[in-house]
Amino acid sequence: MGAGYPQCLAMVRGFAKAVAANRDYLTDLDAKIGDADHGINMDRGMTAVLPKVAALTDEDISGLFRTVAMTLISTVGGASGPLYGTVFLQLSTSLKGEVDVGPSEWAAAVTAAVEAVQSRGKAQPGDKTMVDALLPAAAALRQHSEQGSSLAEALAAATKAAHDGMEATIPLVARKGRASYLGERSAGHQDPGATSSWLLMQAAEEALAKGN
Amino acid sequence: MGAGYPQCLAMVRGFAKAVAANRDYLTDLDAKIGDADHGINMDRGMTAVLPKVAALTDEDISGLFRTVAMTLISTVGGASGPLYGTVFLQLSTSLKGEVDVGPSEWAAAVTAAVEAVQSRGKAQPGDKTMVDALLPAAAALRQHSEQGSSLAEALAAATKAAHDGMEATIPLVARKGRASYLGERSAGHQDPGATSSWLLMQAAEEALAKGN
Amino acid sequence: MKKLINRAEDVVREELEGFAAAHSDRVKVSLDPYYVMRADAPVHGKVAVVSGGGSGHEPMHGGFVGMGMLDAACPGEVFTSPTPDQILAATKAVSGGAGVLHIVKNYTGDILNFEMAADLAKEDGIQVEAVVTNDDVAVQDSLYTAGRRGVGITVLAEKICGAAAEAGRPLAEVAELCRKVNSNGRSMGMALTSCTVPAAGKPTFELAEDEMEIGIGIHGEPGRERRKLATADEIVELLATTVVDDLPYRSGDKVLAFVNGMGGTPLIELYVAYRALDRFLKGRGITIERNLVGPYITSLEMAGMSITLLKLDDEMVRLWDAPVNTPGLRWGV
Amino acid sequence: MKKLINRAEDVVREELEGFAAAHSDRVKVSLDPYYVMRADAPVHGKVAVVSGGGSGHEPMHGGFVGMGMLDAACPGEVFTSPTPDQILAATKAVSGGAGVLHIVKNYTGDILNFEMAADLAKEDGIQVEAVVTNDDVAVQDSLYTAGRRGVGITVLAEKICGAAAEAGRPLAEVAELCRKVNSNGRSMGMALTSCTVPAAGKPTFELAEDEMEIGIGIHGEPGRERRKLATADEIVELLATTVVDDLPYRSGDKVLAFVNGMGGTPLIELYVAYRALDRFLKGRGITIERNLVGPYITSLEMAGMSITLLKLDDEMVRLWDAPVNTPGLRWGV
Ligand SMILES: Nc1ncnc2c1ncn2[C@@H]1O[C@H](COP(=O)(O)OP(=O)(O)O)[C@@H](O)[C@H]1O
Ligand SMILES: Nc1ncnc2c1ncn2[C@@H]1O[C@H](COP(=O)(O)OP(=O)(O)O)[C@@H](O)[C@H]1O
Ligand SMILES: [Mg+2]
Ligand SMILES: [Mg+2]
Ligand SMILES: [Mg+2]
Ligand SMILES: [Mg+2]
Repeated sequence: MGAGYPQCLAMVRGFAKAVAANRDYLTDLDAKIGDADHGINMDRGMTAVLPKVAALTDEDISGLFRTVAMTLISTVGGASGPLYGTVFLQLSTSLKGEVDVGPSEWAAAVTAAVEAVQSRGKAQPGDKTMVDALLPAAAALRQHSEQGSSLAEALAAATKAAHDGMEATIPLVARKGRASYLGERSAGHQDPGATSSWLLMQAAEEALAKGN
Repeated sequence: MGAGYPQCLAMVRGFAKAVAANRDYLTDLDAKIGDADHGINMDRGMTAVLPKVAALTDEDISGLFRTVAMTLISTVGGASGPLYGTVFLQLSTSLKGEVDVGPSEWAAAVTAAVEAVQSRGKAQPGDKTMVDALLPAAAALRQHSEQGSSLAEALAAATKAAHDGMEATIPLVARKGRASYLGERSAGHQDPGATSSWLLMQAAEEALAKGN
Repeated sequence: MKKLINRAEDVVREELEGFAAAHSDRVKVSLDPYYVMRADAPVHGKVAVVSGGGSGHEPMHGGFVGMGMLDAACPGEVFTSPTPDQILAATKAVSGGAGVLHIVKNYTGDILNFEMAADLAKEDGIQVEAVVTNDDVAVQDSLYTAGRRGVGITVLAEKICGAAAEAGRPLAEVAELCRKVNSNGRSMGMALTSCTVPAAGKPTFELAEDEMEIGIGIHGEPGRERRKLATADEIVELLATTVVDDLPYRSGDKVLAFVNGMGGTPLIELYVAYRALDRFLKGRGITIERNLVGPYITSLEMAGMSITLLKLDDEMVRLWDAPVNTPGLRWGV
Repeated sequence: MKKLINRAEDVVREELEGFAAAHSDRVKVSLDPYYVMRADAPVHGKVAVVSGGGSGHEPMHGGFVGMGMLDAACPGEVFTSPTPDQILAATKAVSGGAGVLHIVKNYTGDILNFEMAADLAKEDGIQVEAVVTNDDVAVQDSLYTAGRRGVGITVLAEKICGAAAEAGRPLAEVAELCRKVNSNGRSMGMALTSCTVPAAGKPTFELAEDEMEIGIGIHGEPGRERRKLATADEIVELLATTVVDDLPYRSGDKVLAFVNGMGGTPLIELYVAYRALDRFLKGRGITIERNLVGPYITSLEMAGMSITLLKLDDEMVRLWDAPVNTPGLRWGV
């Protein structure tokens, strides 16, 4: 048994909570190599998401993620608004009609989401962006789904992979986004977007695993 | 025997030196109750005076003080420019044709100078201005000249009176000049213009007394 | 001290040289002595309007020289009134035979230096009238003090009187108009941070992170009182109440509302303040007919703002709207 | 944090409300979603010019809305690009049937949001062309990065393209002109102090009393390098050399020289810098045909400046001189 609508809703709420709790942390990371707003941006967006998803009546996973996407796109701005909007829009598309999200559906959806982010933002792995957390997470999900792991195992591996990917951004020189303007000076700092992407994977783990 | 041209020139130079040495002190006093420029203003003026008086060829005391006056008027600006200009212009007028300045000449000249300052600036004693240093100095000079004191004695008394007058400005509430805008908040601070006037009296004592 | 300058003693001269280089289409700059004048001065048969004061308040006054506003401006050293020879030279240079109006802010130094210059100009046969602006309600006005300071109203008086002079009005009328503008204007300012006089090298005063100075002057002179930091709405209410109650401005009055930045405050904050002022005045039944928002009479890099209100009549509105072409204010041409 | 604001989260809305109250003669402001447009928009048959970006750079962009410049501007949150729905709503509101030009500064967020909006507008049958400005030579341009940032040239492009649109030129020409302006423009900036994003509540970076940041962005992004404080002449020489050598600008070239204040730097310092730039360019045989000195693309209360040069041809000069009537730039009308 995979995750249903309540678990997906809990994941969205959990991500909002994690972003709020880490608002200053994400902003401080962005101050180092960006413009000191990533936590503020994400928190504004996820705070706007909460009443929107609370108002949803039909328990449709795809519709839920579409609402998150549209709300992020119209409230976040910056680079992360369209990019996280793209993540959730792709989750919505991939999970159309889905009521029970198992390891393989989630692996496929996250894989498609990170591909959509790459096609929009043109970031390659190693460019020091959210892609560096999302790509390894998607790979871990695919691997565990192929191995036949449980959803809980797959989600835990994805969080760990996102975390490692996030930490691996520290030595990188940014080649996309605002941090790329810094050139060599961007090395030595953790990417804020990769950090929020890790929080997203963690929220997925905590909420979706409960569906098992 | 009173003071001659060399002593008057030395007094001007001594005043320039004292102002330069006390530039920051006078400016700090002005920062407290004014606009933080009195030392800068006076130093700019007296620095401009030095080459002007060095270039004078005929040893005329009145001409010397007139040159000081015109230079201060055209370089100092602010309240102190016209007021110190007035002081030296009146010294020049009072000492017209004078070659040997004794106690009575100096007493009369300083008295006329402070009267001219009052007529230009409308300050009464106790208004917390340079008048509070100059008026007692003039009174001391007159008293000693009437008593028949030596020039040295008269000048020393004038410096002392100016110093007491200067210190007496501390508790006063300013009623003229920029400090008056402060109202009660001007009390507790020494007036910068009274302080530079004390320096002037001190420069006179040190230089003119040598003429005896 | 962090400033984009070279040597402190060269700031005024270098600023004037930069200003001259940037605006030679509209102004001429004399460096000895310092003054700025209209490129087409003297305008024969026109009253010339001359102002001046310490530097550090840019764009005032040099930035207001040009068609429809000032004929000349005399910049002193930073925060130090100009000297009589500057004012005399400027007065002579722009005198077009119809007399010269001196607009003088009420500071002892400005008054004394302009007085001396006017005396000398009169000796040279130039008719001079001086009008003193004194709109700052932060300062108690009293017979026994130097009175109120001249601040924001000076900008408005220069615009309105400049337009009147441009329209060919005689000296007595332009001077009378200047007195009318001044007596219908009131201002009050505040500071979040101090300014630093370049030659002094350190801040004129110290304010804690949670303090502000209410009733600040434009030279970093201490204000009426030091207070705990408040919101923009509270600050505007405090300043505007004092200003409105002083004249007083009454329900039904039409005003020009001028929200001025002190030099270090960005426009975004001035509009937040303007919003508060707009609401405040609506609440009092006072109509904003015209407005001006921006840094026009500054205090070096001080952060803070001031509010000036001018009660308008139709003539003032017409003259305010008249064309003006200066580096600091321009419209209609 | 010392600012004239109420709550940090209300700054943009309140600024827009103040702006609307102050300039209702020339602009209309939508608060949901946020955008500023010309009071007379849509102008039928005219190409509409739309820009936008994070707030905190005032007067850019909202202050440049009006006859002869922008038809609409979309302000995001402070330093955060606007969202597609704002841009779409503004684009629709000002579309006069002749197409819409989006002028977009080169930041990932701006590009992505404007792209999404353009896609949606095209679905609605509106012809949209987007031109990206990227004039900041502080940043290495490379195929493998986000490229150079868009800064000061954006202001000049908005003026020149706004004039071309006003003159009735078709979308393709106005867009081509915008690309030409951008490719003939180069900029570089520096900061003496940091700015503080209201919602962050503390300075974005820390600079010691004797340090400056060279190559700063307009969002407080760290620059190319941190250096010991230098004189205005040295700073201008450093910035101008990098700018001039990049295009390069050559002896005989005619330029528009734009000395921009970052928000906390007073005009007196900008003129000291302009003087240095004027001398520097003379030394290189480059003629300043037009200039702009003041805070036009700011970074909240940051102290600092930037230099932008635009190599001019006769067409650009004519369009620069054409009448413009916006709260932030006005002449000829
Ligand atoms: N082209 C891109 N592709 C993927 N992620 C990107 C790209 N550009 C930026 N990002 C991500 O966005 C994050 C910054 O988001 P945020 O600070 O909210 O936006 P902005 O940079 O507009 O201020 C970066 O840390 C990075 O992870
Ligand atoms: N009306 C006046 N009469 C006499 N002295 C005055 C008067 N006004 C000001 N002063 C003196 O001038 C001093 C200030 O000089 P200064 O700082 O150089 O000029 P400003 O006040 O224009 O900045 C005061 O400390 C005071 O002693
Ligand atoms: Mg950011
Ligand atoms: Mg002083
Ligand atoms: Mg002074
Ligand atoms: Mg941002």
